[in-house]
Amino acid sequence: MSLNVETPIVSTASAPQPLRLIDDTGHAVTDDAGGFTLPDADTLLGLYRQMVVARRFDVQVTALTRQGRLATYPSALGQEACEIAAVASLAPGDWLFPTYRDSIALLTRGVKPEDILASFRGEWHSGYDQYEHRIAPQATPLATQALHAVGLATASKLKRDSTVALALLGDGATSEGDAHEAFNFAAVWQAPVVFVVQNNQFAISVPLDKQMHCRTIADKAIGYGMPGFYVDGNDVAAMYAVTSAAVERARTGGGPTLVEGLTYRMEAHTNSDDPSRYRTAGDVEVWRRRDPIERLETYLVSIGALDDRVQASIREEAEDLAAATRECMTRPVQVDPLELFDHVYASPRPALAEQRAFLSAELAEHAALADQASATPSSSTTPPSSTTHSSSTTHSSSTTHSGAHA
Amino acid sequence: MSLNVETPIVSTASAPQPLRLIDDTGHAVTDDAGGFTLPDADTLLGLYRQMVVARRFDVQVTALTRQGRLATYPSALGQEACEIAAVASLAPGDWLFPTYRDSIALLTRGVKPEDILASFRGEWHSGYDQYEHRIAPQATPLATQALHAVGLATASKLKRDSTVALALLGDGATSEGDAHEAFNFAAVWQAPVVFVVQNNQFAISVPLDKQMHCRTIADKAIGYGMPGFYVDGNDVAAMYAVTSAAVERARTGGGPTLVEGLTYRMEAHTNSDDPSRYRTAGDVEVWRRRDPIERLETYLVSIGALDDRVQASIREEAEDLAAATRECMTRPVQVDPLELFDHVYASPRPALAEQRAFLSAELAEHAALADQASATPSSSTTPPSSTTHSSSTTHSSSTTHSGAHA
Amino acid sequence: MTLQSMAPPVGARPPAALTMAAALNAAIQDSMRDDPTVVLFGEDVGPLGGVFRVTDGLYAEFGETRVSDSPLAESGIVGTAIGMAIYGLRPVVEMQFDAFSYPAFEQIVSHLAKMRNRTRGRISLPIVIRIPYAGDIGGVEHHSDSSEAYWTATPGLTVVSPSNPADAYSMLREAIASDDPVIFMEPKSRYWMKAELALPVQTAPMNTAVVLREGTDVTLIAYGPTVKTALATAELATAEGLSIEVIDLRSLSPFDDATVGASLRKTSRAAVVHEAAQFGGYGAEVAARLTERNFFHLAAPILRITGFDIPYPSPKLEEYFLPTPDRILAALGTWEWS
Amino acid sequence: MTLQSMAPPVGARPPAALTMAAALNAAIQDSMRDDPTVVLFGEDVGPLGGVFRVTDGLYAEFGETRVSDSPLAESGIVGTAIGMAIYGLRPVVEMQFDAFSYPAFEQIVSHLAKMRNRTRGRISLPIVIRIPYAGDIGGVEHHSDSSEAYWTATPGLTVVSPSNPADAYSMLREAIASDDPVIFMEPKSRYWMKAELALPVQTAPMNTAVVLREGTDVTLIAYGPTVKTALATAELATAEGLSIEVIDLRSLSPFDDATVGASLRKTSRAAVVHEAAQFGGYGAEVAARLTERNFFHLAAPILRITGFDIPYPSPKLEEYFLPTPDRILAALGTWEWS
Ligand SMILES: Cc1ncc(C[n+]2csc(CCOP(=O)(O)OP(=O)(O)O)c2C)c(N)n1
Ligand SMILES: Cc1ncc(C[n+]2csc(CCOP(=O)(O)OP(=O)(O)O)c2C)c(N)n1
Ligand SMILES: [Mg+2]
Ligand SMILES: [Mg+2]
Repeated sequence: MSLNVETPIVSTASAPQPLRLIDDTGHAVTDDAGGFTLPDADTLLGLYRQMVVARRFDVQVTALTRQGRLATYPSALGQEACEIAAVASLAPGDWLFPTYRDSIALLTRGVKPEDILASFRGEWHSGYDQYEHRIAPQATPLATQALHAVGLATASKLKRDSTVALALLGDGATSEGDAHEAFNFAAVWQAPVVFVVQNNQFAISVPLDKQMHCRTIADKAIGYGMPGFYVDGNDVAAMYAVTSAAVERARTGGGPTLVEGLTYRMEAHTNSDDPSRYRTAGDVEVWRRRDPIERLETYLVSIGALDDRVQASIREEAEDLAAATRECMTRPVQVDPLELFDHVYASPRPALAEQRAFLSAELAEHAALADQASATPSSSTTPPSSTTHSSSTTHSSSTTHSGAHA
Repeated sequence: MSLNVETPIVSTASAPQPLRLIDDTGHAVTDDAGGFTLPDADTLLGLYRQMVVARRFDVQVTALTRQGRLATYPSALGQEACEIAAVASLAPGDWLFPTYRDSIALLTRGVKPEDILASFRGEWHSGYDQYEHRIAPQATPLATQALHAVGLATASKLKRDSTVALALLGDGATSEGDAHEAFNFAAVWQAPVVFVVQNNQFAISVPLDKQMHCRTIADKAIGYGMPGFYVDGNDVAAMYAVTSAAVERARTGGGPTLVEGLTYRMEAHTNSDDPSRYRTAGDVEVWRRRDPIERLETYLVSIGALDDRVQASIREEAEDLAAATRECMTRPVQVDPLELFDHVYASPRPALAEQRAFLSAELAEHAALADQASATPSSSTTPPSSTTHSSSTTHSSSTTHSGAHA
Repeated sequence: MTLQSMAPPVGARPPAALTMAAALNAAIQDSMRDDPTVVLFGEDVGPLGGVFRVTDGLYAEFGETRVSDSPLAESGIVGTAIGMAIYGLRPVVEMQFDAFSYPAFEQIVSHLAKMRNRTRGRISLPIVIRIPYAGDIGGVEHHSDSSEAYWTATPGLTVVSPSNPADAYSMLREAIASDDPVIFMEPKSRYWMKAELALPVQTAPMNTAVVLREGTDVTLIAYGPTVKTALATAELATAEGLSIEVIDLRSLSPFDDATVGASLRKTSRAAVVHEAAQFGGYGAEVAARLTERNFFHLAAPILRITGFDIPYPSPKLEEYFLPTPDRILAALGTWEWS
Repeated sequence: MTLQSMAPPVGARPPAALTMAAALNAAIQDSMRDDPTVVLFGEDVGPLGGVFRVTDGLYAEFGETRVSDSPLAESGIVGTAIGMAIYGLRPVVEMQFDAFSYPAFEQIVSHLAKMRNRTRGRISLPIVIRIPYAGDIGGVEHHSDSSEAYWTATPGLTVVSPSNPADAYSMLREAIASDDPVIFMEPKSRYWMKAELALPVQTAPMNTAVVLREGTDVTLIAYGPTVKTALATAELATAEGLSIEVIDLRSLSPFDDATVGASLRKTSRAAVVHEAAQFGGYGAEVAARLTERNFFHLAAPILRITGFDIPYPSPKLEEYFLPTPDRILAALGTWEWS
């Protein structure tokens, strides 16, 4: 007997269609959508507004990065439906565990552009108040944040709170051991957590078929005994319906859920990536036609929920934000070198105090040398790096650094 | 809408019955067994012989460990069907990647008792020739060996060889990130590898329901897009049928398979464990009635394949092995302290040569001091640890160490 | 039992002979009684009470909510502990043996150590990772490693190791109360060492070294399992007319420069003893920083008496690997004594 | 293309200006042409050619069988490489940035480093793990770590780091040919450093240190990214009448005691420079062992000029963290010069 015979446990059916409420062409889906129904027009209009604003922000930041204003920026262009639906499904007290990719989720949750971008501009590793926004730092080590989300959700459950945690993950990140451990801990502990995997079909240059061999990422949920949903990630209506239900399920003691949003990364991985090495313009074009904003726009116009006046107001909001973002990213960066020592430990350490004093003295000496140098411009004994420093230094925010990757 | 509604992707059916060819009471299963058929009587008799011999060995080593002859020994009592079926399904050129639990698999593959037990007796970390037997060292860090198996299998595929790798894993080990990565790499690379998970329902003291929330471990295969089989791990016929088919499938380019054998760890985790803290005698008793050897015996007797003469010959083989094992475990351990430096690097290192010379001098000095001490027995300046040493030292093999765990 | 439940305050108990394992157990128990946000989880820490019984009885007292067996995955254990700490809990987790902390390395180094700095002090991670470490218990491979050099080389971590039951209790309580993540390294060969203790006992602050035995000729620096070895060495040395001052570091990171430096300036000679391999081991930092700061007080180079630069050996060979009093004395004998 | 395919032997090429990245690329290419058992895999090393383009063009030349993008999991990468090596291949794998080697820590420390010893020399693991390390490229968090102390503290590993294109080529070829597992640390800030090279070039053996610049007053010990800094310091120092001998360690484990010791005995003063934090950093081993072996030749304590004991900072702050020539000179100025 050969194992190629189907067994009851393994599903060998080809990948199902992703769950969808509004199709590529902007029409409401009429056939069965797994019991999910279209959100009301007001909700959809709100999501539309957020997506448009988020995209404008994303495009603006990419442009600023190309100008060298930021060290790096991983764009979410094309993934707005996943990002905005995930955030919209959360209550104010819930926690979000985002990655480097998810700046627009932060924006949508109310974090100020300069606070989001502080890390990408190189000011500090995380620039916003995590407790104010209930957003963990944007995680770079892949899949690690999923475990933090499970831990926080479990703490919420132990404390009998109603706080839910939502973790954002990429398709590539699901290959990491930490993703597995997070899914398993969540299921065993029945933690109130939702995992939203944005399957944008690439991990930098590596396409999905070199990442996994299963039909869908949602299929992975079976191995943990939790519900898994395979959703059109460019359909914000479907994403919102599924993630909201998952959040509600978590909140009411139903345990974790895995939601896969099938989408596409329209931009390069980051500014230092060159996608022409691993995909064609044609590949990208296919997905441009499945744009999450356009299809919702078509639908909203068709039902009369979106007119020129509303469009104009949204565009104005987006342009204002873009202008504000430009403005704050051209403002000089303020950093205090001595702050380097301030947050490493809660308990003071004598050795760190010594190092702080050392840097402080060095900065003072450089400042003095610089003064001297400007008095006697031909002085050649000034070490090369002793340009003007002070304990709170102003930089031009343009950077010539290269090779930075998220 | 609530997520409690069933979706097409998540199977919420209760756990299926494990695949079985001979039932608890020793009768051949007549209803559908997933297309698998009972191995012939000769094969079954061979497996029976190996199981009986392996059990005798296991019981003997446990007894020797209680007497302090070994530092530790993780018994596989009750798991003989999984262990022996896995080994029997391999061709001589195939590779086995075992754990600390799988000593009887090594025995069955022809490794000598003293070579298997060298590590548990504390002579060296691995005591057999891995290339001669095509058996990797028994892995202790959980699930790590599964990746080695995938790598070896992939190398075999790249070289267009027909070598298959089989990795043994515990139920607890499947929770580790490495298990996930191994399953995924194997599936993506379509490596000729078979994973046999011995679900003995405990990870030391932790029962299965605190380890995972899915129906079966075999269900996990779905998330990797590979076949998964849920098998009665105390039915050697079923285990052998499934693992043989999986090995054959791997060999002929069909990729990896996950086989779960549902079984029970009858003994303590190791000699230093105390199972009364986490399970009752009654729990164990239930599984004693499902003994893998007894049921096969009943079946073989019922079809006339096993009679007293054969039984006697098997018993004799088992007793001979037990006697030989006792004999070699009471023989003094031979260790050469200077060998400590010989295998750390392929390229010689001056600093290690210095350390080797240091130890050599120290041993010589201690030997000299000991001679002196026996000449002048009241000498109190001899350091406490300077007992007789020589570059090849003989120890009594009894050990008083405690707290050793595999 | 919920997290909010009130337990009787921890009171004084009559003196009793306690092993280090029992002292650690009492420290966790008292911390959990005093602070409802302390939770305990890991592999086999529940009904079994841990493979060394350090968590014995805690599951029975505090129940599943506060004491639980986790799935078998160390990165998962540390990663979820981080999430719990963000939400205000104080997790105490166990790595069953220190080689089994390695799967958690990324969570420890990239998150546990860096979260506070990353968030400009907003997120504290008051987590204790208990790691039974070092050898001399006849353990098979992977059961006798000494991993302290990995943690001490990681800014953001506090790394401590008690050498006796009193410190075990006091330091573990302080570690659990600390707002910094603490790698709490328990010398497994000393789990069965006993002392007469009246709990709750408070010894020197966790971040300080202590002079355990005064001496004038040599400062012998040890921590965890080698403290007993160092004391035995000092005892033996008296016969040879050598006066050894023994320092128990207790805190590996931070390093107590003041206490150790003062001793060194008095004796002008020092040696550090640990089980881990020498190359790149923690002793290198001890020797380097003491030399930097006290060079002109030194009569001889600071010596390192350590394991060899090889993987930890099998039980039958570990006696050749471990630093012994006579090996230490022999090393001290290589100095020119003028 | 199968593993057995024959490629033209590697011949001499005319001199050309090569970056370190290009030299590394050529080393892998030549090794793969010479030895059909060499295979390359990791994250994005295929069609993309690696995020630093070190593997550029190799996928096109050698095809999917020998060059492949793996699933995104570092433990998986190292673990499968181990299995391949057992079967006779010589895998070269990449960790995309060194903080992303941490998920592979257990496979590296518990298996890669120990397999040969465990099996009494029967199983060799001729694996090269390439790790782009250190900072100064404006990288965001986790992209500028220096993890060498973790690897050098691990017996069984060979740890090397080139500082220039010629060594990059020669040492990587030697690493791939080595029967020991090699952690090959590539200083990412030097990927774009150029040199005129006629390949194949063979420099000093991989396990040796070299004196890059002779001097009489101070031995300045550097490796990887700080070699350039040390050379710049020596240049600057001439103006101040200070003669600095610069040593490029090249091999971190093993440490070339002979070469470095000889220099130190000549100058009687030494300092070691690295980017990693000081506490528990690799410089501690350098200082400790040189002091042990050369104490009575020392006129002053060996200094460590390193990063601070903090996590690597953000781009806008890294200039304050990194050792600079003037910081090194200032440190040397703290010695009493008599
Ligand atoms: C542990 C780890 N390994 C490698 C990297 C480098 N890296 C950054 S992003 C990335 C690809 C991630 O792909 P995916 O998870 O699909 O997310 P996406 O970038 O597509 O949103 C890689 C390999 C990392 N950040 N962390
Ligand atoms: C990475 C790692 N973590 C922890 C341990 C300690 N440990 C040894 S065996 C064991 C339980 C393993 O359970 P399972 O995988 O079910 O195998 P079994 O012992 O039941 O055969 C544990 C926790 C280990 N060996 N490796
Ligand atoms: Mg992706
Ligand atoms: Mg088990």
